[in-house]
Amino acid sequence: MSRLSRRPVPLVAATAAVLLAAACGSGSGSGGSTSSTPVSGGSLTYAVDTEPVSWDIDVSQQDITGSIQRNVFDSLVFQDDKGQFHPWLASSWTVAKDLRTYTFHLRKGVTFTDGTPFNAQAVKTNFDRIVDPATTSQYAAGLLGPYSGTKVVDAYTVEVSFTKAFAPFLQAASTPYLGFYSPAAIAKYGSKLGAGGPADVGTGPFVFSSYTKGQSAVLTRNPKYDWAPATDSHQGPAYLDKLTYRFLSQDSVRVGALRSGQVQVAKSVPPADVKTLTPGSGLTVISKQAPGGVYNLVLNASRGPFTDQRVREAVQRGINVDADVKSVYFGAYQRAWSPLSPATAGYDSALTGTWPYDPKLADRLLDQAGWTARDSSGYRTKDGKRLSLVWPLMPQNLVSQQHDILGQAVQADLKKLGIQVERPRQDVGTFVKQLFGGKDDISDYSWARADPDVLRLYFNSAETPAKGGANGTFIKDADLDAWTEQGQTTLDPAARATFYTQVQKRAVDLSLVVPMYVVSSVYGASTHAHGITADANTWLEFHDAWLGK
Amino acid sequence: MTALPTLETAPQAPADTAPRAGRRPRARTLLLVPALLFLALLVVAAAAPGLFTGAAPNATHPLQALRPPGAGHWFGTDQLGRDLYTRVVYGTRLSLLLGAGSTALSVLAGAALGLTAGLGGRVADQVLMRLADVLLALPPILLALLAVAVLGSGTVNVALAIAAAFAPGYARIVRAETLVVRRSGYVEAATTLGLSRAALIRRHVVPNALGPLLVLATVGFGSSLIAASGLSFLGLGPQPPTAEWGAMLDQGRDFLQTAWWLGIFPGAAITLTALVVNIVGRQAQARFTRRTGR
Amino acid sequence: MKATHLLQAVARRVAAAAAVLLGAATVAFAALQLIPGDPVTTMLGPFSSATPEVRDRIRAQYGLGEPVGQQYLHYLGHLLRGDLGQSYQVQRPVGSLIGDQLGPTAQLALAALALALLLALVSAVATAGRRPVLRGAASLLELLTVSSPSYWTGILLLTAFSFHWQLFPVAGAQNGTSLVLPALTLALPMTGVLAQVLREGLETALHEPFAVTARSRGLSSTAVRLRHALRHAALPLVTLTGWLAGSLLGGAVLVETVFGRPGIGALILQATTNKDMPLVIGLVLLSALVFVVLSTLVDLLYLVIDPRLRTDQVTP
Amino acid sequence: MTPLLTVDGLDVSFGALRAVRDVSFTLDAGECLAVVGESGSGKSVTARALVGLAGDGSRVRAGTLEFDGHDLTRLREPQWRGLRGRRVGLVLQDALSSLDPLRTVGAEIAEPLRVHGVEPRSRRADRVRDLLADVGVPQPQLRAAQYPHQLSGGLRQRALIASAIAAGPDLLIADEPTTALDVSVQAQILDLLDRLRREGTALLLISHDLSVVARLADRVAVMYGGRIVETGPGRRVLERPRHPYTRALLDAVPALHAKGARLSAPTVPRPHAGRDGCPYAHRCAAADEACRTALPAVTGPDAAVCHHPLDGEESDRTPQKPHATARVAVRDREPHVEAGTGGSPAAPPLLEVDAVSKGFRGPDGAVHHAVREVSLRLAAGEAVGVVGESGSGKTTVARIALGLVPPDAGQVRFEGRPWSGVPERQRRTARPRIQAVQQDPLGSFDPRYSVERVVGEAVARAGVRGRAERLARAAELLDRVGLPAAVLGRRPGELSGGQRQRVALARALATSPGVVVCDEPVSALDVSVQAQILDLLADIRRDTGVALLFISHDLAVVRHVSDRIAVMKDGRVVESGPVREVFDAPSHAYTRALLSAASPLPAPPPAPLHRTGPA
Repeated sequence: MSRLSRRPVPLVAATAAVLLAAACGSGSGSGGSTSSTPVSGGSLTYAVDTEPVSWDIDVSQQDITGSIQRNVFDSLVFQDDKGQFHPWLASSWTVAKDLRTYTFHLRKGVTFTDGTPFNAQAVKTNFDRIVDPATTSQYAAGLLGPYSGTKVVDAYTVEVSFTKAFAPFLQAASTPYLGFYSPAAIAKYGSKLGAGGPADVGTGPFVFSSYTKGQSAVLTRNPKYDWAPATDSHQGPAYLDKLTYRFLSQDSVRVGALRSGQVQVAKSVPPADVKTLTPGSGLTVISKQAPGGVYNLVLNASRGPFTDQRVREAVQRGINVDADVKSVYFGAYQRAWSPLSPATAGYDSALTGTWPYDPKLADRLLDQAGWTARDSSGYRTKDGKRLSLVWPLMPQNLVSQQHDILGQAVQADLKKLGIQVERPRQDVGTFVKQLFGGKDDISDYSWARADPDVLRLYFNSAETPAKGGANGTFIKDADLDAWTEQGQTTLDPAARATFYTQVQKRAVDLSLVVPMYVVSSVYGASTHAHGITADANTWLEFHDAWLGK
Repeated sequence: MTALPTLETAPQAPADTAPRAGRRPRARTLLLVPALLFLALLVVAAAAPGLFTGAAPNATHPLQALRPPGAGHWFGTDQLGRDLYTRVVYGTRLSLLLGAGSTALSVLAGAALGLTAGLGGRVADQVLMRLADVLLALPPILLALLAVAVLGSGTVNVALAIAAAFAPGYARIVRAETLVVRRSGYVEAATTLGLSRAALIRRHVVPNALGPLLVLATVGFGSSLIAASGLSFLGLGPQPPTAEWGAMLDQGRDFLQTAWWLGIFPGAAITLTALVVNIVGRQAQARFTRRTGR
Repeated sequence: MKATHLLQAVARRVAAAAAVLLGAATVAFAALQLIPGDPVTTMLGPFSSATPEVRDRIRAQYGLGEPVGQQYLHYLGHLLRGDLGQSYQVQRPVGSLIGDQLGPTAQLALAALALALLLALVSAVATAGRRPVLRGAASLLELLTVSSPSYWTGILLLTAFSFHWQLFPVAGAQNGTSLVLPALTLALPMTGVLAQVLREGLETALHEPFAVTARSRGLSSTAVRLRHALRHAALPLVTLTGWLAGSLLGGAVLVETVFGRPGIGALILQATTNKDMPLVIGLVLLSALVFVVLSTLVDLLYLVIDPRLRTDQVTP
Repeated sequence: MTPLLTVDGLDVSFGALRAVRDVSFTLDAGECLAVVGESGSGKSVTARALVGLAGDGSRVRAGTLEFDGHDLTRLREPQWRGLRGRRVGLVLQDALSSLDPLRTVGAEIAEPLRVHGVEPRSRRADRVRDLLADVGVPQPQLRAAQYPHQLSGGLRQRALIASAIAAGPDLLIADEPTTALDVSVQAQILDLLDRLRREGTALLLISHDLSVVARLADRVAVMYGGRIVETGPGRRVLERPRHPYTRALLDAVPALHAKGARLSAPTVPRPHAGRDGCPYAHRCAAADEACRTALPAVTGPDAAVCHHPLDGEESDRTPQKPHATARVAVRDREPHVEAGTGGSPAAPPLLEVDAVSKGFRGPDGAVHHAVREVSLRLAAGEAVGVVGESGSGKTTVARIALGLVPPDAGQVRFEGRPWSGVPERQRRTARPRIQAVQQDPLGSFDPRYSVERVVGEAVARAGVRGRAERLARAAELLDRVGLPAAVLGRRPGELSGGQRQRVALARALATSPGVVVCDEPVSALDVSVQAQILDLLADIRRDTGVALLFISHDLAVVRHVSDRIAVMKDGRVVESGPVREVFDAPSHAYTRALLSAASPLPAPPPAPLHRTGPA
């Protein structure tokens, strides 16, 4: 069941951006109205849909771990949702020309909640722990990339070095996965940090007070907190006394809890419920588009009928994306025109409206491609072979219910054109084998990343799924390869925008993808909860949150 | 899922009074005819759903999405504007097939294993029954989930999984029944007539040992149906957009507060079907008990 | 029963329990071997970019390269030491994973069991041997509960009592009130079966000569039910309850899903859908253990209830 | 003096079924009234109606139903409860199921004391002990703490009586108190009841066996079809029955008749009577139109409700003269039944059972020796009876003889060839020549089979080919056992007990066997049906010359059928010989005890017996 175990899956879930960030982005979070003056105190309960497997930020690769621990752990720098970096635990920094050394000047007077000071040694202890193989880091070590070491220059100055140029480091340093444990806690608890609870000592606005497995995690205010990023709307300690996370995996249950007032905020509100969350009901919606790749149907151009571009185009034009997305998601998600999210730099808004639903065109294209005959079930055939496409369902624990239903809408659209879509259920092993081997005709995924470089993963011929990429099109196109590689080599935003705009256009023109909708994080909140905003990762921030009457 | 144990033991009238007729509550008998009629209707719907609805089960009409029940759409429409009544009708086939198929499979397997254990030697008996012990120690749904893990999901595999989960229970019953029959007076009487062992087994042991099983299977059908829909409900069933009640219920679950009909009707279909099957099964059991005096 | 007989009986019981557990472990291990695909791929998930070296290291770490026989022996060896191994998916010891989830499920199962017994008792005692209309109505109601899939009952209850009337909290395992609806959902189908067996048992007992004898001593009809018939009806009930209690673990899979509760049921579903075999084996063993414990309890209860089983000698 | 109990015009119906119709009688303190009738006659319903427990769905009406001045028809449930146990005690048959098996004997006996508050809690244990001692249970302290299954049948029945009389009732209703008991124990229980009566308790005794209760009862009421058809003093009814039914009932008792005499009247189907007619009319030879339309008025306390009473006619009971000759003294060691008197002396024995023994392992691991060194011989055309109480090993002997159970020691020969110790394959061809009739015929029929298939299977075994031929032969066999061919299409479950036994007999005869082993073939039947079956067996023996091995616990039945007899006790044959010799001059103490206990005549209490082992 999809909603039971939402494991982190980079392809479908929103993970932190790892590459260079550039400006841009749209759709900022709309918290509850902030018309009145914030008041301190109160307890807020937030229902999330997943529960961390490990709470250790140095170990876990999970979205949920980062998003909760964000409240407990601060980072060196802060990235706003336009992709710009601001001082946080580091009051300033310099980057060497060769992008191999980063020097941070740390803020003074910051203390961990166990009373020990935050200093250069703490940074070194934490980073060194991450790269230690004994830590078995699943994600943070990757964020440190070609890390070679940290040098304590003085008590409040550190130098982080890499064996080769490592541009993404600032962005990485802004994530909670490179946040800081109290060295005393690391010494004392070590591998037990993953169990959560008071052992997890950080510098953040909240203290991790308790954790009940399967039920809830309770954070309480850090009264000494006085080092929030300047972009926050207030300095000093958080307003809330207590912040409780409850783990409610069932959509209906989570929304029900929100509606009945058991929780004040709920993550991942199902689209069907979005329109019912009205201020009249005392509830509101916080929605934020995720950067990166939108939810695309990826057409495998290397195999079967899809080797013929006319068939791909017929599919692209024969799916009523507008109507399907609207009816499945009730307007909660915006339909997509480009494989790239509008919240990403380099998004090509010119693609909007360029490939509208046109079943007549699709029919003509299929006729031209030679799929003219029909069999008894009404499907097109050529040389006695039915026009049939395989689009496996992801293993049920990875697929979301709505994708399943959206898929049924697509099936119905294509059936009208005489195309059969088969959706076998596969176990993980078979699924992976088929996907890696390019044996599927259609695959479907989004890929969250705050950088247009994500397009390289989608369309560069080297980035096959078997190699950790996302190129399910299996296309080998010289232009796409060249542009996606050139985009990596420059930091000039204008130049990058040119490359990536070309990529988007070409991908759509070659009908390699059918962009469906822009992935958004949708939260429901009580109108009494104020000051809640979504950050660049689309995670909710609670430092500024307060409860009104 | 709960398999119904044999519940029918005719209450005994005080010795000598003998007014047994009329002791049985009439409610069940009263319900038998409607239950049979409904069952017949279900079978017809499974065989020829087109008789009950003119619409196509998978035709989407995005403009008519989530219409509440009313004229035109008796059970309302789903997210994609598909007519729910049509989907429930078309779902009959697969839901019944899943229930009937898995019951048939489990009964066949159970009968084969039970007879082998009951008629084979000590070794066969010991090996099979210890295995049955182990399998019976696990909840059927766990066995079914395990079987799905091994076999993969999908319609046929779900049926196999349910069959695997219920077969040990049937095997046990058949084996016990076989032993009872082997020691029965009529087998002894047939032995006394000098019938060969093969004839004894063929004519008396097998039919009598399997008799109660067939009746139990009627009731077991209800359990299989519920269990199979349960696996569909958990997302392990047939591939979309196939209409199947459990899968439809699963989809409807997200709309409890916005479109209640999506959850109500498929669930009601499962319940009602299980109910009529159980009513018929109980009657069959009661009749069987009365007829054979067991 | 003589002491030696008692010892023998205990020894037999322990041996049988061990056999069932060993069998369960073996069945689970066999299932593990039958799972298609590379366990390492299963372990890492479809989107892992792990290199072949990493995969080999993992394979070695779990001993997956060894011959099957050797793996089996190792596996049994670990089991004997109480080591259930590490979950593939979560990378935590299976024992602690299960231990963490046992509490909520035990709560749910016990509450459901108690509720089911109570409801069944009330229904059966009140209607056994009464007017056919009453009896038929109760019987139909029970048949209905038996025929309602728990995943549907749960949804209905949730919609009515939590969403609509807001009488009970929607979710979680926070406190007593949040237990009511899931426990009721799990209890209802059981109630139907139990009440039917109990009623049949009561009616059988009430028509036994000893019940007539008891009435002839001046006992009221209710007193006969409670003092005499109930104990007789309890015998089949105990067996059935034991069996149903074992299947509660299975029922929890669906109920915990519907109500979004944590617990063993949710774990079973996760483990099987993720093919997290060490965890699956752990859960299989847990189920078998529960079964063994329950059947022992049932046998003991039988001894307590039925003196005929305690002694089999006529002492002239 | 007003009687303790007055019943006038009692009617009990279950829906449309009128179980008891217009029953009237009175009972005084210290008096014993026996109500006698076969199953379905309404006697038990009558008894239970007197304590307000006629059963679910019953409707009780009566002109007068008065107990010690209380109008029972007006009692409400709480008042009934005050009466039950306190003023009226009820004893049912089969104490094993009439005492709650899950409670101690003491708790059961104490229950009326507790319910009626007769004794304070502290003194109940003492009282229970006294009661047990009073009804003749040794070691009362120990027994009170035991459970019913730990007691022998006789002790159980005593305990049940103790619980019924615990609160000192004035009236004791005993419904078939001795039916499930062995004859010797039966006598003791009757004596206990007799003593209670003499001590002043009114006794209403319900029984199907006229001969058993007649010796105890001051008066007898014979019931048939829900009506009392005759009442009168016990001895008078026994010796000069006035109602044809009573007469038939007495005629059917084998013990009262010469060996070989016909026990049943010829069965000529007659039309059933109307609603108000005589219920016995369809079985009565004297019935005419008057009988079918209305019953005569009841003429008094000693009368038959009959248009054609058999006034003053003696029952054709022939007194038995003792024979002191030719008896075979039997030592325990080598009890042989000599070949003999019934069959041709020269004929080689068909079936020889030679010193067979058989033991079974009990659940506790101990071996129970069911049969020890038993030898029997059966010649062609001969009938040998094996008699003994339950548990004496008779059935095991029958099964060994049938080749169904291999003996541990000794051997069996059939038709001169080894029958035991050979593979089943070798026995198979001879099996059709030795057939069986079981006590429970229903259990011996495949529940899926119709009568046609049941008999047809045996007919096919006899080599009859072709469906039509088999059908014809089956019909012929049914005719032979007195069943119409219409029965062929029915299932055994739909037949009455007597009809089932006839079908079993037809099947046994289908293969024209030389030997039929009958294991308690009539013990589950009402006495009049039993009579018919015994007559039928006699006819068949005469017509076909088949040899019978006849096993029964009922001495009279065995005597009636057999040429020679073997008495079994604890797995051994303790005495054997020609039937007349054994009966007239029993040599073994056990045989004598059996004989005296089974005596149908009012007789002095028998000498105390040693217990004969677990029932």
